[in-house]
Amino acid sequence: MNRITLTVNGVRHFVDVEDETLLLDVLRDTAGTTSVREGCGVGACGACTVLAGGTSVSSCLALAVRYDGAELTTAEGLDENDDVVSSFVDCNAAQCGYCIPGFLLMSRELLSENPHPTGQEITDHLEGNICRCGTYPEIHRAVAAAAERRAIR
Amino acid sequence: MPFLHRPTTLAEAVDLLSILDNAMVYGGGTAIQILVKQGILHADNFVDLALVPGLRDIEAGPQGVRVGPMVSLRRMETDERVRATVPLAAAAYHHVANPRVRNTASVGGNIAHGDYRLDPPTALLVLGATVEATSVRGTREIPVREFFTGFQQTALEPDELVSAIRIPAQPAGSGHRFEKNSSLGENDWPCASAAVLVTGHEVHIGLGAVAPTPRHVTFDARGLDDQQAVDAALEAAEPALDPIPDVRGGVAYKRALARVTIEDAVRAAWKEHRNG
Amino acid sequence: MKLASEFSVPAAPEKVFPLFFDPETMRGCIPGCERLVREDEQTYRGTLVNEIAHVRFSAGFAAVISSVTDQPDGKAVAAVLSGEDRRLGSSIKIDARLTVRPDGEGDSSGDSSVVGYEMDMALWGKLGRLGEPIIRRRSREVELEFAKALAAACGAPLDRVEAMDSAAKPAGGGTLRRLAGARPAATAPAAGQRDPVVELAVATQRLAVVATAVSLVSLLVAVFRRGR
Amino acid sequence: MAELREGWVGGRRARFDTAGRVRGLVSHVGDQPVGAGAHVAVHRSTQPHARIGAVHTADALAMPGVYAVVTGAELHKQLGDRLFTGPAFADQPALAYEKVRYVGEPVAAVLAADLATARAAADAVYVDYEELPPVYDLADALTGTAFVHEELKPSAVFGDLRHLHGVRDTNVNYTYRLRHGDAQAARDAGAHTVTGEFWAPPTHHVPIELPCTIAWVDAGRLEMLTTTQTPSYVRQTISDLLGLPLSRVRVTTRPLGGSFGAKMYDRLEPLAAALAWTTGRKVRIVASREEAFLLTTRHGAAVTSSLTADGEGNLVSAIADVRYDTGAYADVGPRITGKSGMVAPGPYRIANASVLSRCVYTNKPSAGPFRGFGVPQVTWSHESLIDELAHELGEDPYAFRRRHLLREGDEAPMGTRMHSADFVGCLDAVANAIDWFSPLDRGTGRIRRGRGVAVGVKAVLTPTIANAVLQFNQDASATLLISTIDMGQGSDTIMAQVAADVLRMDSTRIHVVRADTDATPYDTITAGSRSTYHTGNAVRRVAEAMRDKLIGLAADRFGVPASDVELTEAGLRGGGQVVPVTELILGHFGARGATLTTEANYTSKWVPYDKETGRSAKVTEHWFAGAVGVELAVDTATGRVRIEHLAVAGDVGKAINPRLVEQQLTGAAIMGIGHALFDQLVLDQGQLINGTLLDYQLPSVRDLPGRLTPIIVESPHDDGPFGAKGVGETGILGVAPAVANAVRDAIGVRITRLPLTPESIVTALEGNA
Repeated sequence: MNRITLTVNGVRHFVDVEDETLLLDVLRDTAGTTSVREGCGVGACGACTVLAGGTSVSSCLALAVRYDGAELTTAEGLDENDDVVSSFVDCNAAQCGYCIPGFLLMSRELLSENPHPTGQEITDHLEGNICRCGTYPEIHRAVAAAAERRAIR
Repeated sequence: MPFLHRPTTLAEAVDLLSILDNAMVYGGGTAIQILVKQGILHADNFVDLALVPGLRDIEAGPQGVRVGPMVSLRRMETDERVRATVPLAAAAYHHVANPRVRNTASVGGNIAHGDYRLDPPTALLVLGATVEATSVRGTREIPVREFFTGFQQTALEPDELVSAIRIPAQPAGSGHRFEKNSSLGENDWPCASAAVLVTGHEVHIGLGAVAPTPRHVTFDARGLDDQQAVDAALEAAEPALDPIPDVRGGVAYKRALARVTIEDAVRAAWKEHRNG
Repeated sequence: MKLASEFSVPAAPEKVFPLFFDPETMRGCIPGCERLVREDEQTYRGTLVNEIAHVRFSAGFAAVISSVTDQPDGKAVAAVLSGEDRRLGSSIKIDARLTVRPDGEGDSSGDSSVVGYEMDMALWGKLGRLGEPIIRRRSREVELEFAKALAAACGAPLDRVEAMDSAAKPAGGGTLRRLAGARPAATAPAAGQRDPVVELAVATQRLAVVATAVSLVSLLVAVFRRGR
Repeated sequence: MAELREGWVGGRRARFDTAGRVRGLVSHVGDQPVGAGAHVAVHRSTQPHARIGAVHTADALAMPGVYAVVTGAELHKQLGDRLFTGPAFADQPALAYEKVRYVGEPVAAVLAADLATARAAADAVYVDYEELPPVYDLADALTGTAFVHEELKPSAVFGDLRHLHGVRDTNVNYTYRLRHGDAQAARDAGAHTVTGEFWAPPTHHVPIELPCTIAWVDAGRLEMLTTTQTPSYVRQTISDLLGLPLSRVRVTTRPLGGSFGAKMYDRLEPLAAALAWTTGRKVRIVASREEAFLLTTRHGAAVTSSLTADGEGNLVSAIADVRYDTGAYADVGPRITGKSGMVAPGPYRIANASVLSRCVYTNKPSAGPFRGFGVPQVTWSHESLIDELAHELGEDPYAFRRRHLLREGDEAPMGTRMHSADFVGCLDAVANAIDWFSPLDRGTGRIRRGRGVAVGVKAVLTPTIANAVLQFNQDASATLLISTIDMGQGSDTIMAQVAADVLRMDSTRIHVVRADTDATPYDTITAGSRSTYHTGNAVRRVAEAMRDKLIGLAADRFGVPASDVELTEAGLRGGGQVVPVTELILGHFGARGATLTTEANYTSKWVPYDKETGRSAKVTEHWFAGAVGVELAVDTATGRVRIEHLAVAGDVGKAINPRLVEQQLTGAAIMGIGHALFDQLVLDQGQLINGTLLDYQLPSVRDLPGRLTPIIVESPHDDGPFGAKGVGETGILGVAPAVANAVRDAIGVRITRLPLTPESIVTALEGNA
């Protein structure tokens, strides 16, 4: 058993975890951030995406002990007025919505690295996330719209 | 899951590898976690390199880059020095899986996996990279061209870990191209990939997914025009094509796709070399 | 999954056949075969154990002969093999057909046989989910191991056994004639042509190749040991 | 005012709680804690067809944290043959009993303190099997002598299956026959016949939310929270399984993270209920992704068919032999076989038609409902055939279709008339969108371009039942109780729009209660695109009843006849007076927070198929009509298809919310692109070999067409709520054939097996060369 500290959306959690405990389970069961979801268990769908220090991670493949001391952001941690969140909402970029928190965080990561992505760059960055409802056109538009909003500010 | 050891020095890490039963190096952990979940990985011990200092360093100079094993694939595609010194490698790393996997997966783990479908080995073969393998017995250098010994088998001994990869700088004026073709979804594993480097006198080709191991072929390009270069490339590559049939395609299709991939990559690299 | 191939053994069929009477020889030829006994006329049981890269794989298996056929140029036998690895939650079942005939081409001295096999292999459970590419790839390596062991058991000179290895290098063609993907031909049991001695011999041989296929399973487990 | 109208019928208001969905704040079944409950893992069969011998559970039971290991035999001892459930046949046991019928079938269930322990213990169970001959495919099943089930066991629900009871020595569990005229004679006499052997492989829904069921016993009642599209059905099944009155079973739900047919009928629920009931423990079962692949699939289907024209190009004969591979358990396969078999000739005026449609057992994971309910598989056949016939006659494939499409009032081959099914409008719309008649740069080198269209027809599930209860609150908000499940399609939103339109109120003030069989009324299922029409009608009626009630109260208050009172945005108006709704109800009850309640029902009726001809004067309540147009490029070297423009049109009668309708059309089209190009379950001798998302192919953002154009066609239905019909499936019907027709146009090769992988295209080109 290992005692680790995780800062999730600004709140510090002190958690006892086994070696094999996955970050996904800590986020859901201890931090209560249930926007982080298991969809495939093999890092292929992106529903379990979390930002660790701003970098996207598949929490279903990540050992929690390795994130001791990390600053984690989940979709719950983003403000409703955040440019990316509001662009997703305005572009109607959610149907069932189950996968959308993952897309949201990938989009955040992209725009923080590349404030003016091309359409191809948006596609490249979202390639590893699956939306089975087929909301890709709206999501794509939302990321472009968020970039524009940020540029205006 | 096996017992997780978290050494804080390289010496401690190789000590652990030498004394533990059924030990496996835990790098980025992406491939390992998948196998753990599938219930078919039966290592008893993991030696996690995350806490060992210095393994995330990228050193760059005019001769090339030296990359620590825990450098993420993502950094290989985004690091300006890597992009400037070995752009073909940066291009190949860029094509692995998706950004999230590339954030986590490590350069050392990627090559040690030895999988025939991975993208980076194609570029490393072409560029003549060297793997530094470290154990309690010391450090030895393994040319990447001698590293892949069989289907998911490498020249690493069980007690060795990849302590660095050295990639010589791409020659000035060379042309390069990484091409990847999937056969099902666009974002699927490659069905054929090719990294090509065209220098003043020779062409190097690294091939992924077209044989049980990543393959390297080269030929003398002096005096050839672009079509002759393509023909020579296909002729040189022919003996290396030994695809494994699976749901992504039969042998005949995979060979055909490999040839198209090689041709496209050689043409593009050739053009860049000529224009460069 | 269908697997088919044939390989040459540097010994005449008359020399190869008697070896199949000897379970001890077969046990030595089949990669990972620890036990091999004949239970009755049609049924054989064995155990495959493999320790490669620290992984210990253990599967009990049974083989049941379904037909033996004399053909103009050799012998053919069909058998069904099934095995199970409980720890890995996996079962295997193979419908297989094996042929042995004199090698008409190549060796001018005539002391050469061609062993051919066609297998329809079902792999169920955890290992079955892994898909076929790994098994297909492994089948070549296991086949080579078996062929070399068989050649050695035939008393082939060491240099010829080693030569098989180099000849079998990828894309080499030569000794290993890969016919992966070929469909097995129908085998009609030929009544009245049965020769108990030959039957046993060929059956055991059949068993050997079938068992070779089972040992693929152990080898592919080993594959994952090396994954990083 | 304009904002108010955005929330009424025809308005484009956003879904409920889009902001919450985006940030992941909508909670799902898997998010609910189970406290001290048991986590369940399942030990699965490693044989495709075998008799179960001993089930060895001692090792598993000895593991710390394991509470119990339960086998099918133990459940059967307690529940008897009630253990077998299913929507059409009572053939599927919650845990295998006596026999296993597919690789991966649940054989034993482990209850443990945590999921990891449960899974480890499930691995430690082992089973002795006596192998039985397996039935791997349709050919084995139809010609062989091995049978998946000893005898057919139709469920008690359907009278039309009763004659199948106890039938033995067959793998065909249901046969539908359509005979209209003499199709064979017409074919023999016809001038031009095209034929084909078509194959659409099994596929999987892969909703990203994994199936999860939590069940517990509360005061002698079985309660559950589950991921299902069919809470009313599940309640009935659990009631039958446990022998309890319906009042002692409660099924509750949360919004689904996608489903597409995957989470309906008997999935995890019978096992969860049986375990909770027999052990007394609260149990939670969640399927891993690999397990979810085994719970249900889309039917692989083979269609052998022909289409014949006479010398003038009139369609004179359509013949189809359709075989649906339903796997080890029938599930709803027999219904699919009938409903989809009857439209196998396509939406055309055809003088003679003959269809044989069969539902066939094999030793594979069971197949059930999937967006389109078996129709995409027959659309694949009829839209390829008519395209090929047009080519054969030298006619334009668009114009040839258009000439023969069924029009309003036409009787289709199966005997039912067309109404609110504007095939021509849909076809014209997609043809215009992709500039069908403009010159196309076909390419000369490696890249070749082509265009294709396809039309789809589907009948809505009939007969079905919908109920609605409305509570109008004194503060002029409302609570709508229906059992429709919102799984992304936006039903909660559009049902509120229907009610708000009738009640002239703000739709965001209407709360739609999540299905809970203790509270929300019976509704057949949320599936088959039926909810907008059926539940929408119930909602419209319940709102109208409420409007009448409010008008009645106002009439009393004003002292005028009800006919003189009108409900408006401002309140009730009549006799020169206006009273706000809030004041009216306050005045009526003399209490703040009081509620008025109304209820309503909508039930659709049908005329059963004629036993001899398979025809019916009213086989369905209404039709879905859709069309797809595609322009694409084929890389003839790699075989890869790039869709440059895909237009998808659907006749929805009337779009309650055009924004959501467009999203349903594009979402279905994207799913259809996967089916057209790469999406399939690969089984090798009964073993699924691509059952992880590392191998199974789903469309990603990279697979999007260059342009994707959804088009709403509105041909109002006389009986639909405001003329509306559903749309969830319309967009998917024609995608695969439209792509194949465009590939045919581009490279001159007709491919009849899905998916159109690059390998299949390269191989076909080589075969053609």
